Amino acid sequence: MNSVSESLQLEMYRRMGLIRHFDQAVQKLFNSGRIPGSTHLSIGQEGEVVGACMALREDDYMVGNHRSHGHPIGKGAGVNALMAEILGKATGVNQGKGGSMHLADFSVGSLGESSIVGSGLPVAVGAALGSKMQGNDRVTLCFFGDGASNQGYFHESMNMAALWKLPVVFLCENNGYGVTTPNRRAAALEDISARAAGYGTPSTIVDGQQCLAVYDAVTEAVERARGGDGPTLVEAKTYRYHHHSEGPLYDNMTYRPDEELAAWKLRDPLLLFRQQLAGYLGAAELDKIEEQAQAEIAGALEFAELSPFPEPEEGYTHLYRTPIAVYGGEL
Amino acid sequence: MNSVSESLQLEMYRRMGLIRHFDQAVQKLFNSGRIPGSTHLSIGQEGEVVGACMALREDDYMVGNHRSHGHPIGKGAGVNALMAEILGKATGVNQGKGGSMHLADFSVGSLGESSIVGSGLPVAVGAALGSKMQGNDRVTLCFFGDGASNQGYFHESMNMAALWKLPVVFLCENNGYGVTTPNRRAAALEDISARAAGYGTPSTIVDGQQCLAVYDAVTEAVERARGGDGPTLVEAKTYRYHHHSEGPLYDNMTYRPDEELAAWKLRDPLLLFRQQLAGYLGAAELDKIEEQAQAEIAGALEFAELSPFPEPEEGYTHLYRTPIAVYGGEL
Amino acid sequence: MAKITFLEAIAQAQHEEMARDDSVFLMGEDVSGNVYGSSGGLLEEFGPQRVLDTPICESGFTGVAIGAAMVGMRPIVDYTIASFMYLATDQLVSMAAKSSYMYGGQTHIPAVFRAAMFYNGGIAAQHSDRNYSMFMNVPGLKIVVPSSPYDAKGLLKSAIRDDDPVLIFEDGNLWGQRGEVPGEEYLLPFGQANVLKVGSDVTIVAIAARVGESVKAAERLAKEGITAEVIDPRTLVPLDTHTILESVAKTGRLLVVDQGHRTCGAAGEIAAVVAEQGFWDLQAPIKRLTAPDMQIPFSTALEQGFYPDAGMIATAARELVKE
Amino acid sequence: MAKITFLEAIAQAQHEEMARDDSVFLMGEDVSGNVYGSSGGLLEEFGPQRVLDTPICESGFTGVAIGAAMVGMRPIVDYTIASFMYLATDQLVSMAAKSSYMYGGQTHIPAVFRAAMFYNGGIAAQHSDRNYSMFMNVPGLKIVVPSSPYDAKGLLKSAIRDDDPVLIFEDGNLWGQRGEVPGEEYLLPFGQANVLKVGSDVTIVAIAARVGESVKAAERLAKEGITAEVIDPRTLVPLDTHTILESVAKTGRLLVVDQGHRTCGAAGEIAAVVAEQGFWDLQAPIKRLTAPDMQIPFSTALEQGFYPDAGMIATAARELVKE
Ligand SMILES: Cc1ncc(C[n+]2csc(CCOP(=O)(O)OP(=O)(O)O)c2C)c(N)n1
Ligand SMILES: Cc1ncc(C[n+]2csc(CCOP(=O)(O)OP(=O)(O)O)c2C)c(N)n1
Ligand SMILES: [Mg+2]
Ligand SMILES: [Mg+2]
Repeated sequence: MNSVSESLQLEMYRRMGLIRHFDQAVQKLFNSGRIPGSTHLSIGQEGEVVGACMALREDDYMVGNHRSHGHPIGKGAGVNALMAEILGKATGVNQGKGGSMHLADFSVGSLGESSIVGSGLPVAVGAALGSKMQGNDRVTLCFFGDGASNQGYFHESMNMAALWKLPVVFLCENNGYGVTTPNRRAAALEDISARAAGYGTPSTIVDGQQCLAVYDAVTEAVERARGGDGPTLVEAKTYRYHHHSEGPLYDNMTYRPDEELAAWKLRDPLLLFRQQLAGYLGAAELDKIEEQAQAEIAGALEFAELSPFPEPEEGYTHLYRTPIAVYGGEL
Repeated sequence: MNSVSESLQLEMYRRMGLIRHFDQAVQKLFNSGRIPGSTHLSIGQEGEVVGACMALREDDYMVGNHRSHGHPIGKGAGVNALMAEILGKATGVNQGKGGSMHLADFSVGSLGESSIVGSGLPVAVGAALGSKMQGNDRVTLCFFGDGASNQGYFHESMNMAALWKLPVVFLCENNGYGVTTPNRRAAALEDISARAAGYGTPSTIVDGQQCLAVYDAVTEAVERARGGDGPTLVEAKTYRYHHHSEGPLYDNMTYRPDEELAAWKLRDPLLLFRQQLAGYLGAAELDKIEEQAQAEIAGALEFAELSPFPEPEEGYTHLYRTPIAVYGGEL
Repeated sequence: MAKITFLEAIAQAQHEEMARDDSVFLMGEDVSGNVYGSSGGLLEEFGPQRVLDTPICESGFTGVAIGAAMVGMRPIVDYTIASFMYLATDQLVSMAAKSSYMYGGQTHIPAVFRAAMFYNGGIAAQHSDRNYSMFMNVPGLKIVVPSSPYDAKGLLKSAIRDDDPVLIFEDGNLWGQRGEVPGEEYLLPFGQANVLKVGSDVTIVAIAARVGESVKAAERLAKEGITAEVIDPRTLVPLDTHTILESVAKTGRLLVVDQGHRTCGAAGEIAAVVAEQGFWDLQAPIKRLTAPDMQIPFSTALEQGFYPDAGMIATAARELVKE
Repeated sequence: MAKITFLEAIAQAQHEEMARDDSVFLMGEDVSGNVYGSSGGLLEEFGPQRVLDTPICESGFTGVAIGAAMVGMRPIVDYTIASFMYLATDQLVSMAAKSSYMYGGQTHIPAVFRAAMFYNGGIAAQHSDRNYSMFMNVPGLKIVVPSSPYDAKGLLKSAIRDDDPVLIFEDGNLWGQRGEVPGEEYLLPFGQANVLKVGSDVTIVAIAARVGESVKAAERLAKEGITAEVIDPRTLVPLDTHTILESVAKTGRLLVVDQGHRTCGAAGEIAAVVAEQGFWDLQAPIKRLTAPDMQIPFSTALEQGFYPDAGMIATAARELVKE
C-alpha cells in the first residue's frame, strides 16, 4: 500500500467522490421523476469499485452490470456523457439508448454493463480470450454481485478462464443481498470465494470498504493475469446503503435490519480512506478534492440538463452496424 | 460391503449382465441399420450404473441422460419395453416417441433421460424438492457425465440442493471424455468432485469399475440424503469402451490412445465383480446368471422385433395431457 | 362486484389455488418479499416452503419446477420479467414442452410460468421484451396473455389447474389497472376469445394492453360511424381462430394489433391464418400494427411511438375501411 | 466447376476466411476433432487457438464469443445442433442482438453462429429443432438458411465478413448433397432471394431443404402444364420481400413451404407480408405447408410425413391453382 503513489491516492479519492456525488445526483433526479425505468445506486460500494478499477491499466478492459454508474467512472470515463445518458439525452454515452442500466464507455475500455444478472461474466472471459489471441497483454476485470454468483454463467466462466489461463480478474461485489434476498439464503456458502477451489483458481476475500486493500488484492490478481497465470477470484465484502433500486418499491421493507445498515455506515469507504491517509494526506487537500468532484458532477448535471433529447428517428439507428431494411413503425 | 446380502449381489451381477447384453444387442441392431438417429452405449460403465442404482429404494427416483440404456435397467425397468423403444415400436416404453436417448421408465422411478447435456441436473433437484414438500423420504439419484459438469446447470443445481438440503445424490460418471474432448481439456481440474467444496457439500471419488465400491459410496450418500442432511457429490471414475456414439463418425479417430482402452478393459466391471466375489459366489452361479441375462435380452429382442410399429396417427398424441387443437400436418 | 387491480387479481388467483390444492406452490426470486405485489400475504399464510425464494438462476430453477411437477407438484414460477426467460429457454423448450411427448405420456408438466412485460417504461432493451411469439413456435406450451383483472384471475386459475406447461405473459402496463372481478370463484377456459366490441366494418384483433387501446380506438371510430369489432384472443395457444374468422366473414377487414416485434410475431400468425382460411371473406389487405423490428431504447424521447396506441389503431382502421 | 458437398462448402468458406483474416476463429465443442466434417484440416493449418474446443457450456461460450467480438475478433461459433441454441438464448438475444443498439453503436458483434438441423433422422424431440423462426422475432440478428453447397459457401463467407451477429442454420439433410461451387472466390449478398424456377401459375417460397423438394415438385407440375415459380429467400432476415411480391403479382398464388413448426413460423411471416402488401394480386388463399405443431417423434414410423415433400408440395400447388 505504501507503494501507492500520492497522486494515485488522490485520484482514487477523487473517483470515489465522483461516484458518490454522481449517484446522489441521480437519486435526486429519480425522485423528481426525471429518470424513467429503474436505477441502481452503488453508494457505499465506492471503495471496491475504485480500488479494483484503478488496479487496471488504461487500456485494460472492464465489464460491469446493472449497478454500474460507478464502474465506468472508476475506469476513467468522463461524467458528462454518463449523466446525459441517465437523462436519456442525445449527448449520452449511448446516445440515450441504454440508460442507467447500461452505462458503458467503450473509449475507456468499459465493455458494457449488462443488466441481465451474470451475463457479463462470459463476455469478460471472451474479451480476455481476445486479448490473448491478439497477443497483447491487456487484462479484463469483471464485476458481478453475490447474487450473480449463483447463475450458471459464473461456473462456466470460471471454468473456461481457469482452463485456458485467461487474463481475467473476477471481482465479486458481495454486498450481502440480491434485491431482498440475503446471500445466506441464496448461496450454499456465504463466501463466494470458496468456489474458486473447484477450478484450481486462487481467490481472496478483501474488505471492500478499504479502497487500498481492494487495490492491492486486485493489483496482485492483475499481475498474475498479465503474467499469463490465469484468473483470480477476488471477493470484496461490501454493502449498498440504498435499497436494490430507487423508488417506493422497497419502502417499509424489513429484509435487512436497520442496525446492519448503521454499522456499515460507520465503515464508509470514503471515511475509511480519509482515516487511513490521515497525516499523510491532509484533510484540507481531501476536502478540496471532494469539492472538486462535487463541482464536476454539478457540471455534468448542467451539461445533461442542457443537452437535447434525441430526435425520434434516432430510435431507429444502431440496431445493425451494416443496416438492413426492417419494419420501422410509423417511420 | 460384507453387509451386502448375497441375493443383492446376485441381482447386481444380473443387472450388470443385462446392461452389457442389452447394449451389445443394440450395437448389432444399429450396425445393421435398424435404429435411426444416434445411440450411446455404456459398455464398460455397468459397474457404476448398477452400484449406484441399487443403493436406491424402489420408490426412489433416478434421472439419466443421453447414455441411459443402462440407467433404467439398473433401476429395475423391464427390458422388453426398453428394447422395443429402441426399435421405435408401439410397445416401447415411450410408445416409440423417445428412442435411444430418452429411455425413461417412470413406473420404476426413472424420471426421464434428457439428452440435452446437463439438463437433467435441475430436474433431479426439483424431484427432490417435490419429495421434501410432500413429506415423503424419497431420494433422487442424478447421473451426469464429466462433460455435463461444465454446464451452468451443474453449478445452479449443486447450489440449490445444498442450500435447501435436498435429498439428492449427484453421481458424476467421469469416463474421461465428452465426445472426443478429454476431461482435462474441458474442466479446469480433473476431479469434478473438487467443486463440491464450493457448496459445503461432501464429495467422494470412487472406482467406478467396482460395483460394490460405488454401491457403498452411494449408500452412504443416500442415507445422508434421506436423513435430511442434503446432497452428496459422488464421482465415479469409469470408462466407455465404445466411442461416443455408434456409427462410422469416430472411425479412425485418435483422440484416445489404444493402450488406454486396453488398460481399462483389464478392469472390466463384470470381471472385477467376479474376482471380488470369487470363492464367496461360485463361478458356476455367476455364469448361470449371465446366461439368464443374455437370454432375457434375447427375449426382449424378440419381443421388440415382433412388436408392431405405431400407427402414424400416434405421432399426434401425448403433446399435451389436456389436448388442444393444433395444426396437425396431413391429419 | 369489487374493482381490483390486475396485480391483485393475480394475487387472489394464486392465493385461492394454493389454499385449494396443497401441491400448488410459488417460486422465484424474492417472491416471499412480495416486491412487485403479486404475492402479498402468501408467505404468512403458506410459509417459506410454498413461497420459495430462489437464488438467481433462471435456467436451474425452471428445471427444478419441472422436476417437482414430474413428481406431482404444481409449481407457479414467477420470472418477474419476461426478458429473464431467455436464460430458461432450454428448460422451457427442451424439457417442459417436450417431456409429455417424448416420454409417450408417461409424465406431464403441470407448471405455470409467469412473466411480466415492462415495455414502454424506459427500461431499455434488456428488460422490455414482449416475447410470447417466440414461445408460440414451440409445440407443447400453452400461451396466455390476459388483458384485464377479470381475465388475469380466471385464466391464471385455469392455468394452475391445467395439466400442461402454461406461460402467462402479464402486461406490466396493466398491473395497476382496475377492473371488476366477481367474489365467487370462476375459471376462464383456454381457446375462447373475448369479443369486447361488436361491429361490422372492421375486425380488430388485439393482444394484452393493446386490447384496451383498441377498445378506445373503436369508441372513437364509432363516433365517425365506423363500427369495429374488437377481439381479444385471451390465449394465443390455443388460438380461437373460429371467432376471428367469423368476425372477418362479417367485416371483410382485419387489423391485428400487437406490442411485440413484427417478424414472426403473433400478429403475423393471426394474419396468416386469416389469409389462408378467411381469404374469400377479405375485402381489403390485412394490416398488422406492431412494435417496430427494433430493440427498445431507454430514452422516452425514443421509445414513445413504438407501440400502437388508440390513435394509431384508429388511423389504421380508417384506412382499411376505405380500401 | 467442382462438385462438392454442402459440408465441404462450409469447410472451404471457413478455411478461406480464416486464411484471409487473422481475427476469424472457430469455436465449439469438439471442433478440432472435425467430428461432423465441417472443420477438416483447420486444426493442422491454424492451430488449437483458432480452432478452439470448448467445454460443454453453450451459454458461457456464446458469451465468450460475444466478448471476443467486442474486442475485435470475429468468432464463428459451431453449436453442432440447433437444439443446443436454447441454452445460449440469453446471450444471443440479450447480448448479441442488443449490444450495438443499447450501447448506441459504441460496439458491434461480428460473430457467426452456426447450427445444424438434423430433423427427419429419428433423432427425437430434443435434437430435431428447426428454430430459425424464434430468432427471426429478435431484431438485431441476421438469419441465413442456405439450400445448396453454392449458397452455403457464399453466404457463410458473407456472414463472416458481416459486422453484425449472423445465425446460419444448416439443414443436416443437405450436408451430404453435392453441388457445383466455383474455384474462384465469391460472396453472396444478404437479402437477395434466388429464383430457382421461373413460372406463372403459382409462387412457391421454400426454405432450406424444402427448396429442393419444391424444385422437384415444380418439375412434376411442369409435366402437367402447371408452371411454378420457386423462390429461395436464402436469408430470412433480411427478407427479400420484393422478389416474392413481384412473383405473386405475376402468379396470383402463394404456397410457402417450411420444415419448421407452423405457429409463428417463417412461413406465416411470409404469408403475412403478402397478405398485407400483395393482397390485390392474390387470386386464391395463401397456403402454408409446414411441419405440424407437434414435437418430433423418434420412430421413423411416426416421423415420416412430418415435413412437406415434393409430393405434398405438388398436391398443394395443384389445389391452389384450381381455386
Ligand atoms: C437474469 C436476471 N434475473 C433477475 C434479474 C433482476 N435483478 C436485477 S439485479 C438483481 C439482484 C442482483 O444481485 P447481485 O448480483 O448481488 O447484485 P447487487 O444488486 O447486489 O449489486 C436481480 C434479481 C435480472 N436483472 N436478470
Ligand atoms: C447441451 C448439449 N450440448 C451438446 C450436446 C452434444 N453431446 C451429446 S453427449 C455429449 C458429451 C457429453 O459428455 P459427458 O457429459 O461426459 O457424457 P458421456 O457422453 O461421456 O457419457 C455432447 C457434447 C448435447 N446433447 N447437449
Ligand atoms: Mg448483491
Ligand atoms: Mg464423459
